Amino acid sequence: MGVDLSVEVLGLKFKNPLVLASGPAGFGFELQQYLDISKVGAITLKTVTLNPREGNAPPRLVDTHGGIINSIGLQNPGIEEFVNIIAPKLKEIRTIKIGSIAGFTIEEWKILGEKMDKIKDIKAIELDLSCPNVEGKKIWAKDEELTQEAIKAVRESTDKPIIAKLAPDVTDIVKVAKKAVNAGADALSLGNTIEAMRINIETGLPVLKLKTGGLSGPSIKPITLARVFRVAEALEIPIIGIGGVMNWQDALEYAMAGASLVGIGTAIMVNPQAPLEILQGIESFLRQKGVEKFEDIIGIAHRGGF
Amino acid sequence: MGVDLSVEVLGLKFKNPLVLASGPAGFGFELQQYLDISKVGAITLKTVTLNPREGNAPPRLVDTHGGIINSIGLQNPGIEEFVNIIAPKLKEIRTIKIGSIAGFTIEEWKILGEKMDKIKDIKAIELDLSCPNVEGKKIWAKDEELTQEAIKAVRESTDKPIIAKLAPDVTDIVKVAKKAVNAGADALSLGNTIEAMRINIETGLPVLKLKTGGLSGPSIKPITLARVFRVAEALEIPIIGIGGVMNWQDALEYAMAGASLVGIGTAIMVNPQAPLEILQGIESFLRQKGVEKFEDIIGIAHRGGF
Amino acid sequence: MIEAELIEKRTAKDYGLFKFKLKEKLKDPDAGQFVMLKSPDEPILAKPFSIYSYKNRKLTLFIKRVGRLTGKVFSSPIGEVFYVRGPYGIPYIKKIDRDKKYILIGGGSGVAPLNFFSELYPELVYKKLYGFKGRYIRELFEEQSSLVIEEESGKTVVDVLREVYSEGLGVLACGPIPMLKTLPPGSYVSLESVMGCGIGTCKSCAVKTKEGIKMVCKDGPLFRKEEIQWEWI
Amino acid sequence: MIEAELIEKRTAKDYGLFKFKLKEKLKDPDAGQFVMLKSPDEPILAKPFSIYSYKNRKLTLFIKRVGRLTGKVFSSPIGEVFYVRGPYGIPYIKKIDRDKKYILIGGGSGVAPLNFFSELYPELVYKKLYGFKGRYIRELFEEQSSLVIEEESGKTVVDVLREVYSEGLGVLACGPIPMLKTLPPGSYVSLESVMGCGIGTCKSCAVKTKEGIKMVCKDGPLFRKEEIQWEWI
Ligand SMILES: Cc1cc2nc3c(=O)[nH]c(=O)nc-3n(C[C@H](O)[C@H](O)[C@H](O)COP(=O)(O)OP(=O)(O)OC[C@H]3O[C@@H](n4cnc5c(N)ncnc54)[C@H](O)[C@@H]3O)c2cc1C
Ligand SMILES: Cc1cc2nc3c(=O)[nH]c(=O)nc-3n(C[C@H](O)[C@H](O)[C@H](O)COP(=O)(O)OP(=O)(O)OC[C@H]3O[C@@H](n4cnc5c(N)ncnc54)[C@H](O)[C@@H]3O)c2cc1C
Ligand SMILES: Cc1cc2nc3c(=O)[nH]c(=O)nc-3n(C[C@H](O)[C@H](O)[C@H](O)COP(=O)(O)O)c2cc1C
Ligand SMILES: Cc1cc2nc3c(=O)[nH]c(=O)nc-3n(C[C@H](O)[C@H](O)[C@H](O)COP(=O)(O)O)c2cc1C
Ligand code: FES
Ligand code: FES
Repeated sequence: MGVDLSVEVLGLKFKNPLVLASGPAGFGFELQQYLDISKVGAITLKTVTLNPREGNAPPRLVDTHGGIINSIGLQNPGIEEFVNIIAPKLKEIRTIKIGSIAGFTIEEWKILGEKMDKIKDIKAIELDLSCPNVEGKKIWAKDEELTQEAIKAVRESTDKPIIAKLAPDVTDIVKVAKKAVNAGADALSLGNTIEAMRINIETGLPVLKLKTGGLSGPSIKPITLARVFRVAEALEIPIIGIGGVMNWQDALEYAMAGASLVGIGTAIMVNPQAPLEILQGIESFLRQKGVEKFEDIIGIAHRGGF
Repeated sequence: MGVDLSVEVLGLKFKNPLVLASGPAGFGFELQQYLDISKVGAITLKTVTLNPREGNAPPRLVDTHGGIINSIGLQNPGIEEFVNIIAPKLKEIRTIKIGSIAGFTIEEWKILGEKMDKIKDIKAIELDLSCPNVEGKKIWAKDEELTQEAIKAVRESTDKPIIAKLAPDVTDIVKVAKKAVNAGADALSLGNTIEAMRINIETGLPVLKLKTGGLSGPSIKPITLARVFRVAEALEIPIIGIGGVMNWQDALEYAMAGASLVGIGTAIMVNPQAPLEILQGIESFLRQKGVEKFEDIIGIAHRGGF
Repeated sequence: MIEAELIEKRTAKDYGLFKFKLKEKLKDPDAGQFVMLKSPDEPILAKPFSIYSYKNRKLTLFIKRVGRLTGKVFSSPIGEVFYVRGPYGIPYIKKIDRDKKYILIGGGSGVAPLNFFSELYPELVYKKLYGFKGRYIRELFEEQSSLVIEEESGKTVVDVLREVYSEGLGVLACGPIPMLKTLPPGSYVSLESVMGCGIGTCKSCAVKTKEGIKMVCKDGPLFRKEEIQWEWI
Repeated sequence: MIEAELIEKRTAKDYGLFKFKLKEKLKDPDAGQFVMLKSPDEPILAKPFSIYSYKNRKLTLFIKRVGRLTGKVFSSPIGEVFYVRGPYGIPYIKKIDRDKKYILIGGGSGVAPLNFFSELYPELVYKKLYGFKGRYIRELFEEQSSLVIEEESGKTVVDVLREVYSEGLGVLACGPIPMLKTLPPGSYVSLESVMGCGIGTCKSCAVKTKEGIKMVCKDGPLFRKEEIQWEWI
């Protein structure tokens, strides 16, 4: 008996719920040598900004107990190069491609939305409203009003589905989520990394050059999972659950809490083959439970469980 | 050469910077059989509420990668029993005792403050504004205005030093911290557990009876550390850094980020002797570095390090 | 915490006997008491395990593999170092009526404390009923006659108890909640509960009794069946 | 990832040679390439280690103990299972001028890739200078003549390089940044950097070059000294 892992959401049919989260998988080209990307439901491409960005000075990464802290700082070639050089090659990446953008002003959001809108291979657009790693930059998702404005700006520039990627470390995630939905988001990504740091006790200074960075990995899973649960409880909106998914059990927890799709970032860095192991695990769990469709377990924790 | 570990703050002289955080150490009586409490700088007693509380139904605890999630729900005998039965025995606990209170209304905060004020053995009062584990209860520290009101209420009822224990999972910790200081807090505890959950994939239901609980332990350390760093950068106020301190390196990171005192909760549960190992580690680190006073490294990360 | 080196292991599927050599001795361990066992890395939390046997700094635990720590113990090679502290909890002998003889009823890993009890207090034991589902468990035990194996006889320990029980005998039980609930009035039941500290400070292991909330770690693990408000658990 | 069982270890203080038996073979490993090594539990991140030697699924790493993962390797008993993936990075041989002979200069754990290079391309090696602080390191190596030990001679590898270097020779170096900075123009330097993925996707291991940001893992680890904007590192 086959198990149907597909998920229909945003008007798209994902062959399975696994999405490579924006960042750790880059644009997919390098990763492709180590992972058959056609096996995952989708890839969210590395976030692109209006202008090219070098990213932050090193060190950009440090690990902690159960996690890693990064301060890459949105290193990317900028939207022009993306449109002209990257986009034409995207058909090589044989799964659903979600574009990711980050504006520094409302105007930038608009332009980025328009540019992405024209790329045929991009099936949905994710707004990275929550990257904590750009010095001096406001984190959009930490302000409901800004969140709303950014989404509106992109909403006006494209008919493609819009995914708002929110920050988990806000006082009231449900409130921000509602604003995002009202502003026109078709789905929410919950969440991003959480501002964190490590200090090198030998030098007495922060380990990262930027001082702080964003925590990802197993450490944040129970936190983001609770955010997904809360939002799914309060709103009818597709959710991509992202944060600390390292194995199939983690992925299932997110689905049960209400996530239609599950993103993986850090796990890809640890082991590029991780998605395949996760998919296998999900499939055999569902088979053993006699569940025929993955979609049946989405949000089951809100419906009394099995 | 001896290293001076003492810290003078809040008008009190702590023999060393280690504080047993509120909760895991109870009122200290049971713990005393397994740890010589006179060796630690202070103990913050388990939070007391106006009325006795049974706490939540079990399971109340589940572990995660790098952490634990608890939903004890402020099980405590209530302020009357605390005053009449517990307080008279507190002299057995031979270190500085910080009382911890949690009100459900402004009126309750006031009463609790007054009752604590009269207990001679209590040298400072911590306001637990941030417990995430009481069903239906607002988390005070998630609202700046409420934070301010609660602190003001207690401020009026006591001259003892007041410590406001804030939630790390707010949008802007510096903003809340400022309000707390303006309202009359003499110090800040940063922070408390972070709302989190686990789902049992076999049943499809949350593991904890309360559904969500508060995450503590190594997982949250890099997060709370960044909060301490931010607040110490912005404000001149003594900070008790709390969250995921498991070893002496963790404790030093908090001190370097700007914490005058360092709280330990989960580590006490894992190993009641942990404080002694931590103190030993701090002492030999400082000796090796040629630092004579612990106070010299407080906030050193803001002053260019060693 | 005390260093505990794994020096012997014998497993049968999801059950196993593990012998640890401790760096220091435990202080007067008695039957019904437990130790908190900690892995050198993950999970960070120490977990409670009843003493199955103890002699000369050699501690034997009888463990069922259910999750992370128990999984780690099962997969560890001889020589792996864990940490223990304890013993904690009130010895059974301090709670029970010493003028009775007892039927010891164990379900699964609940057999552990009963084994230690029967080692220390053989004169108080009327009969031992150690219940398991599968017959593979026979590999682990020398004393085969105490085993009640559902796969073989179709009977659970509770079925057998009904056959051998008579007024005047005591019942001392440790095992799953559903099993404990069916025991005759007056039975002593040893409860399991998720624990944090094991010493009564953290309030993780609450159980509701007729006299209010009690902590399994400090006030138990043994209770009289009637004390417990079962619906709360 | 490939299961890698620790089958041999030899340590001297904070340095050690560790031989792993892999479950599958590495694909054409070449000198200068590295593997990502992962502990079965903490830390969760895999970390880069140059190949010191490789033959028949036996991988030897030369490791300096500096933190969590390296600490775990040092404290692991024979038989412990780790995970590796790779090889990654561009082989030195593809970047260097093959018409020259090279002085190999290694500082500390930087010796690892140079050892593999001298095994595979002995004909390109003019001289080996492996620098260490303490003489205890002699225990680990058979070939003693390559060692430059500060404690013995008061000289660093850079001092010795100045004595033996002459125009026309190449320099291939791996070691700490301060050492690399003092090398003659035209030297090839193998950089270290904190890595996440090891394959060019995550952008953790950035280095600034004359041609913009490059990734040490994918575009390196070997660079010409002149390419690097040292002040950024
Ligand atoms: C291409 C490449 C090849 C390499 N090849 C080799 C090789 O062959 N052999 C080798 O030994 N290394 C090699 N390295 C370096 C190796 O990758 C690192 O030594 C390794 O990642 C360290 O991992 P860890 O978990 O042990 O250290 P971590 O725990 O990550 O510590 C890393 C650094 O942080 C410091 N640190 C640790 N804990 C603390 C604390 N609490 N406070 C402050 N600072 C702290 C440590 O001193 C250390 O310098 C290579 C690196 C690269 C990029
Ligand atoms: C006083 C006392 C004495 C005890 N004595 C013994 C004894 O002698 N022998 C013994 O074997 N046990 C004993 N126990 C029980 C023992 O403490 C537990 O089995 C142990 O804590 C399990 O730890 P773990 O890390 O292996 O499991 P955990 O990983 O903590 O798992 C605990 C439970 O959660 C479930 N679980 C694990 N992962 C998941 C997931 N991803 N999704 C959903 N559910 C999951 C498991 O099935 C398990 O039931 C005793 C308990 C008490 C209170
Ligand atoms: C190295 C790294 C780079 C990242 N870059 C981006 C990015 O460019 N845009 C973005 O939206 N999120 C970025 N993220 C966040 C991830 O997409 C993801 O939300 C986060 O890491 C939590 O998931 P995880 O625990 O599975 O990694 C990055 C994360 C990491 C670790
Ligand atoms: C079991 C448990 C009970 C707790 N009870 C309280 C409490 O009553 N009042 C309070 O202010 N904090 C309470 N806390 C929070 C701790 O004081 C501390 O802020 C938090 O656990 C983070 O620190 P840690 O990682 O060192 O545990 C509790 C934590 C745990 C784990
Ligand atoms: S386990 Fe902490 S009180 Fe019982
Ligand atoms: S380590 Fe990920 S890009 Fe180099």
